[in-house]
Amino acid sequence: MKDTANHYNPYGDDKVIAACSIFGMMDTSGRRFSGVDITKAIANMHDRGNGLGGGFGVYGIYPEHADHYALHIMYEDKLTQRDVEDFLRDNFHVAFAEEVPTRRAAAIKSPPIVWRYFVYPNSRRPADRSNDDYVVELVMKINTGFRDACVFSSGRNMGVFKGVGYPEEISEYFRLEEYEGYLWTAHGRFPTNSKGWWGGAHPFSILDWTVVHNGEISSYGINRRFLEMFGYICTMHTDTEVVAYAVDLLLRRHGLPIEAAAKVMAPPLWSHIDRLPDNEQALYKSLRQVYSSLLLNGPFTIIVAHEGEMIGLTDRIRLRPLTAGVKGDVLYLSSEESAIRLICPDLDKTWTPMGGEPIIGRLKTNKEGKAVTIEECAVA
Amino acid sequence: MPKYVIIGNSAGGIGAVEAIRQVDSEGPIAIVSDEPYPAYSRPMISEYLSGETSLERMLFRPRDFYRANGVDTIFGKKVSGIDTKESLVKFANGDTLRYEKLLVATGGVPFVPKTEGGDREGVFTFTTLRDANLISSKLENARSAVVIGGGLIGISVTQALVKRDIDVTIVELKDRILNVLLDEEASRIAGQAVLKAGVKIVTNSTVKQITGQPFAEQAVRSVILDNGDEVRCDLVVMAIGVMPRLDAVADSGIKANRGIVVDRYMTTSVPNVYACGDVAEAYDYVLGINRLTPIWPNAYIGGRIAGFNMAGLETEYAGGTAMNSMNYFGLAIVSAGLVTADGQPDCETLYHLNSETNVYRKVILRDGRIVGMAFVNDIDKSGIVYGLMRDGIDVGSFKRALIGDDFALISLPKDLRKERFGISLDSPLYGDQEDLVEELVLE
Amino acid sequence: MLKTYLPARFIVERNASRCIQCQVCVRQCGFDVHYYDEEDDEVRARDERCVACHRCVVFCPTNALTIRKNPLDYRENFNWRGEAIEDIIKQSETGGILLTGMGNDKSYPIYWDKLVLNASQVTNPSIDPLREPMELRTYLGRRPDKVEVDWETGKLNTRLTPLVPLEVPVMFSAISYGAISLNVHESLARAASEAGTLWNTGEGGLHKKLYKYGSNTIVQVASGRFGVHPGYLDAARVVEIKIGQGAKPGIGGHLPGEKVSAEVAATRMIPMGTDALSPAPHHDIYSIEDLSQLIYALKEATNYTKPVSVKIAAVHNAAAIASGIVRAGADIVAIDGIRGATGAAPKIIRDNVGIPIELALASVDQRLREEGIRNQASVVVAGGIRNSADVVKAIALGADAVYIGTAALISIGCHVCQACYTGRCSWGIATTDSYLAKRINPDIASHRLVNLLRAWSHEIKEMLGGMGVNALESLRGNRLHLRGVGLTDTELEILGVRMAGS
Amino acid sequence: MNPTATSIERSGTTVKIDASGVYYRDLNTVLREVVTGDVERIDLVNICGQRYIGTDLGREVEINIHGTPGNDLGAFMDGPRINVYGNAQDGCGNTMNEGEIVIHGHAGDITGFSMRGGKIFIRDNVGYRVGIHMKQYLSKVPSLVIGGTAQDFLGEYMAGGILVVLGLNLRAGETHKANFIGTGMHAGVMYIRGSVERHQLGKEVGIVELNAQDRENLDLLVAEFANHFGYDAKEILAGDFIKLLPLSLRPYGRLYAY
Amino acid sequence: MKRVYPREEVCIGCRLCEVHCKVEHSRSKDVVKAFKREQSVARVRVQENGPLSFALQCRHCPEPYCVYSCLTGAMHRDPGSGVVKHDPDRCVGCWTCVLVCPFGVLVRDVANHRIGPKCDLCPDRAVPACVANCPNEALVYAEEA
Repeated sequence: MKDTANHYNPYGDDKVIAACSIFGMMDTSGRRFSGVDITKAIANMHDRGNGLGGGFGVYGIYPEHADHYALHIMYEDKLTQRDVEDFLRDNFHVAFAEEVPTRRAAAIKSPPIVWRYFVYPNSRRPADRSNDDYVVELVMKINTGFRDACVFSSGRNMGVFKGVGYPEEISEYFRLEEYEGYLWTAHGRFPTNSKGWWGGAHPFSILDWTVVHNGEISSYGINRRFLEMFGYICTMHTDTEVVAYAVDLLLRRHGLPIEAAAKVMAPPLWSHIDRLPDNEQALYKSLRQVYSSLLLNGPFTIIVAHEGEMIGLTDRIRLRPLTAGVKGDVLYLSSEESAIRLICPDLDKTWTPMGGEPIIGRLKTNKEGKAVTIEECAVA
Repeated sequence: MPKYVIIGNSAGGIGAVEAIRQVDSEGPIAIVSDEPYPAYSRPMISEYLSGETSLERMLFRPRDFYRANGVDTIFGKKVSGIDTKESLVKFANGDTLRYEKLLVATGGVPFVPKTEGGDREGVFTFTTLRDANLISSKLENARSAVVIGGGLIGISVTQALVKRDIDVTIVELKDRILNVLLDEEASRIAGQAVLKAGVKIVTNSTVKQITGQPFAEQAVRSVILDNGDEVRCDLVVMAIGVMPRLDAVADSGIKANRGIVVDRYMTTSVPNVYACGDVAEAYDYVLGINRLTPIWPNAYIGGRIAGFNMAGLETEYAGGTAMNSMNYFGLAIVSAGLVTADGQPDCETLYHLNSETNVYRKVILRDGRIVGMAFVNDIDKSGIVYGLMRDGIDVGSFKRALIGDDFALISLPKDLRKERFGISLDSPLYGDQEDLVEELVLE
Repeated sequence: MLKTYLPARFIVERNASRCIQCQVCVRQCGFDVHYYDEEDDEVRARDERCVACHRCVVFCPTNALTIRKNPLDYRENFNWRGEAIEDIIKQSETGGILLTGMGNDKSYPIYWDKLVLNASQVTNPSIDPLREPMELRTYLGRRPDKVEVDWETGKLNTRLTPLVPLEVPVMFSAISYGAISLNVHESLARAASEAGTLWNTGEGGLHKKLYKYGSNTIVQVASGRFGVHPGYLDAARVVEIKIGQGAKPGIGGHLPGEKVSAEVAATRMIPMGTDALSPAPHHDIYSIEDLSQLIYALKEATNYTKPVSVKIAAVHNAAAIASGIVRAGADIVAIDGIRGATGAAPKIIRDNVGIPIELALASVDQRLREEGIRNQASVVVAGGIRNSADVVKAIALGADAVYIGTAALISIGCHVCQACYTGRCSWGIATTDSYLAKRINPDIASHRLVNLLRAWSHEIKEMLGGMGVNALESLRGNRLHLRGVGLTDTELEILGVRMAGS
Repeated sequence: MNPTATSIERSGTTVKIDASGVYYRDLNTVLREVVTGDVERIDLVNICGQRYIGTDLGREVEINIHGTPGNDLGAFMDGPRINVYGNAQDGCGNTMNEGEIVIHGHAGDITGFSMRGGKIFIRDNVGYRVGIHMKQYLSKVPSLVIGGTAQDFLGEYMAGGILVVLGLNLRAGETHKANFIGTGMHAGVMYIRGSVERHQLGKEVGIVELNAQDRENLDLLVAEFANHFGYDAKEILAGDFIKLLPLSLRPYGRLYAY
Repeated sequence: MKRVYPREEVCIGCRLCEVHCKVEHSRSKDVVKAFKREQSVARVRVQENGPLSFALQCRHCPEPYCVYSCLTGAMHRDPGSGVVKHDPDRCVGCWTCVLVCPFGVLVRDVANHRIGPKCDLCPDRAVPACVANCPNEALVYAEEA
């Protein structure tokens, strides 16, 4: 099924165009909660999708395997599964493996076989390669080397669940009410062709980075060619994929803070930069000049998440909607406010960010042990 | 016995004949006139006198008109009275003629004031072909003439005389010529044209006496004005005006003031007796009263209305008003209705004067309706204005256009234009476009 | 600037022995080419203003006029040809975007001319349409996948969404009042009513007096939302969301203020004299789910009584976009190809953006079929349809119906001089100037349009008869009745037709 | 969802509808049904995301919405008066023809897009492109009053109507944040209370002093605004207003070569 | 009787009606000769006011005041056809008809002291030349409107 020419993008379109509803919620205190609320919320935006894609990203769900990379892999057939599992055993230490539990759901048609593997790089990892780089490389290998397999989740203590159907149907199928995480993202999709492929649903993910996206990135062609210089192989023929890789490149590999990465993807207009004080001007100019090919042009709203952090960002002229809400420690991001209100009627605060201004939620005690409030993060 | 008897063989009589024949193709008609000729155009006696037209061309209708319309002509016979009880027309020679329906269209007679020497040879009036012939015969040996009266008759005879190389002096009682027909401005322009033709005009004067030749007392030598001035002349034309010719109806019981009173159906106070033309006091739609309007078109139209009613087709006379067209001394002047707004309440006067070209246009409005008009020189579109006046159209919304250089039918508002074309609102020809011109104004 | 460097494009030739100085040409020219010199009692021409619309030629009572292309040749240069040179001169003299009117006039291949139709010989009979039944009726709209009937009672359980019948599968393209005169709108409306087809208001609203033709009217909802209000939507038979136009994909429109007359203003419901600016996008549609939102807003506003059409320009991803449009709830997808016309478009856009309609149609129809959703919407194509053969070929490629714009305008007088954007159309078509607009008499123009459709109907029937089918639906999407000549394998593959002879 | 399952309570001329879990299409069908007859007021409770409320009702009726209505609230609306006790989402008043929308909270992007009649009052902030392409024709002059502040492209392409931004939630010395205010504006008028920098304005608009007519416009609209949300109109009107007007009715008249 | 009615909504002001009227009333009936040799006169005239225009000729009024007012009988109505005709030989140019023509269509021929040629509804044709040759059907020959 990875033969994209025949499966996911059978018509050889430049990119598959899709639009959607997106939702994210995060308890910055780290408290974990089930997928019930987010399922209700995303389902409230049913009409933004067309039943050809739904998915969720959850953080903090595998505390018992927190040190292992949790690979979620979908297979078209058992034969492929055996080949891929051989490949996994060759390159990783596989701590635990099981089929991802599902329940029969009427709306879900011909689902693939979905397994999860908790793995750690074995001795085959070259010394000059970090664990993360090694995982990325092998994920790319599986995704390009095995016709009917797809790794769609590869981070630690997190997981992506997605498929063809409305998001509430996917949630029901994957029994998401049984998982608990401190950060959930969700997506309802409206692709313009019917060859719904489970791998084509959102979130798109590499390592623990997940991206859900609403909009169409008109600059996709150049974004993709730029990322290909850095070894990312765009197999999905979708503009969302480049966002995931761009985030991985900028944040993980180039070490930019999220605020700076946001200014790469949604840079201020030159007329705005020209008015900035000199030092800021130099910074913004450099970012825009160096990463001009990562300007995500065209309408988009994305929710990017990784361990301990959730970022909402719209394009620089806010062509797609994003509403934020806060209740206590919980940050909500949504295409529509009503979806938030459905699960939290008495928000402390709701607002819509300016275009290109990220809204960031971080665990109050993050990896560096620094306490951060949502309020501070929200004002970029 | 004729069913219809018409006394008078001019515009009114002919109008009546033509109307009767539209309704009744058979009822016998007799037309009576003391003149011996078929109907001719009286206003054209000026052209006749000047030699510009012939008797043949003056005929108002083709020679076979009477035969073709089945009209019995009793010409050259003077009517002496009417017996309305017996429905008889009485002739001077004692003959009588019974009628069922009678039209009195006897016209007018010239008004000749009593003047010392007024009975001399060479003193003429100017209303009939006979007058023109008499004057014409005098002109062989004449060099100069005095015309008493600067009205329409005076000017028309003056033009004929000028064309016959006669030096003319006009003596006018008032301060300007054509004062009954024209306002001061138009009158001034007309006066200039008359003077330019070599005519002398003496205003504010009357003729006190007409003197005779020293050795031929009966022949005119000069006139003495009321200020004592003497004007030499070989002939005098009395052109002061006409009065209704009422002799036929005297003692008939037919009610008359200055003229015979008729209602809107041209009926007199006596049943089956109608009157029209210069002899009748008919309805004037401008003034809203009955009065004398002794002009040719009104006579014809009045006769026509009378004819319809005589033949049994009840038809109301819309009324007429004073109206004149002049083409003398190279000047075109038309006027109708009120001459000035002086003394008229609630009137508004709009005018345009080009002092270089002497183009002059004037309209007088009351309540948005036209009650008077005068156009000098550029008269081509005056008929539209006259039509609006006759039909009592409210012109308030476009009144300024009436006197504009570009005035034409196109200047009227769309609805009115269409109405005048006879295109009804529900006709497919009406069109449902917005008024193009109004749109332009908005822009 | 003192002097333009542009030579006249056309030369006006006047045969002096025929010219009677009647000045009909002077009055008929919308561009003030002809003028009368009173002193010399002679009519002359300012050649440099001539756009070769031929109004004067046609109206000259003595046939004294001819318009010729200026034979002046630039130095031969395949790259720097006259047009390229003159465009640069114009822009250097004004600093502005070059405007043009009508459709793309460049030499892109016209695939209609490389497709040939089939006819029956021996193995099956052709049909004589003059005496035997021949059905052209077409229904536009969304159809369910299957018919459900309660066979016990015979009751039809399938509730069809509103479908709109066409007696001839040719509709009149969207041309807004403002770009063209009200008389042209009226002519199109009347002709559509008489011929049993639909006309399209374009994005400039519907004049009050044309509401009576509502049942044959497609009303457009475009980015400018001009004249869009509940009454307008209620008046229509079909509501069309205009996303794009073949002549200017991705471009908005500016109806200049001077064309916004009192009547145009009333119809668009904007003040007189202000520019009517149609933004490039609908500002409530930045994504496919927004389109869906607007489609359903319009369905809600009309209580689901009318099909909603979505019109797009044929662009690279037309197939995917069309698929999305159908999924977004549209009942009709209208696609306008690169040869689609316009009243005014930047020349550079018109001549360079978009793809030919034949290719777009073939791929859209194919995509919708592959996805099993072809029945969910009708496909209408536009952009340079010139004759009934183009119509038949479009239908064989998969269209339900076509739109004609330029052909309709030619029928009522247009000579395709491409000067629509000036608003000075001598034929009174592409103008709101009252003086010029009167030149279209709706009585005459609607009659000519009906004649055109009648003639095409006859021809379509002849072609169908030749193919041995007596209902248009048997041709629809039936690409076996098409063969290609002079096409590459790729072109044949995209068109989904076989090479002639195979 | 079956519309008959919707809970509908009638009392006199008021109808109360509990919309929890009701799909928008069913809700709007119910609204079309109940709006007939002598119903003057409809209270909608537990609204959460239902779209197109107020569309195709075509008459004056009061609709009170408790909750968060969905996108395109009052799209193509022609008559109703809507009060929202909560926030509104995107597209509120889209191409609205007549009627009134009062939002006791904030509203999203393109509020009042292409509206050609009626009034919208918003207590708090609004999103991007608010008042975009508002129009007017003769007596149909739409008004849009925003109590808080707005985001970018406020009044873009504005082709008519009156847009008022009161900035009531700005702190002393704080300027409005929106950029590209009135870009492409070619008719209508905008009044802004509080300050904006020149670079925040589109190049098609100019700042002018308010005249008596402007004051009259403001007095009326601010009075209505204050009345809806319990403010003191005088206090609001005492603030400094600027007026934005298009520099040309033909902003792109010189863009083309011929 | 049939009259010519203008449709100003679609009159385009081309004046081809005038051209064809001249030709119809020329000796040669040849358009070039009619103009170049004969100086024939058009009896229909197009009026223009901004964008508005229409062709106007004698209306042959049901109540022809020109006939009623004519001092000489030159202006007369043909009893059979109802056409209002003008006999130039009998006309003396008093202009009374000008004053009473509610359409202002009568044209003075000052030099010849008479009214110029007027519309005769083209007695030799079934449809008057102006109507037959109007390119936009802006003239209609009809019984009543």
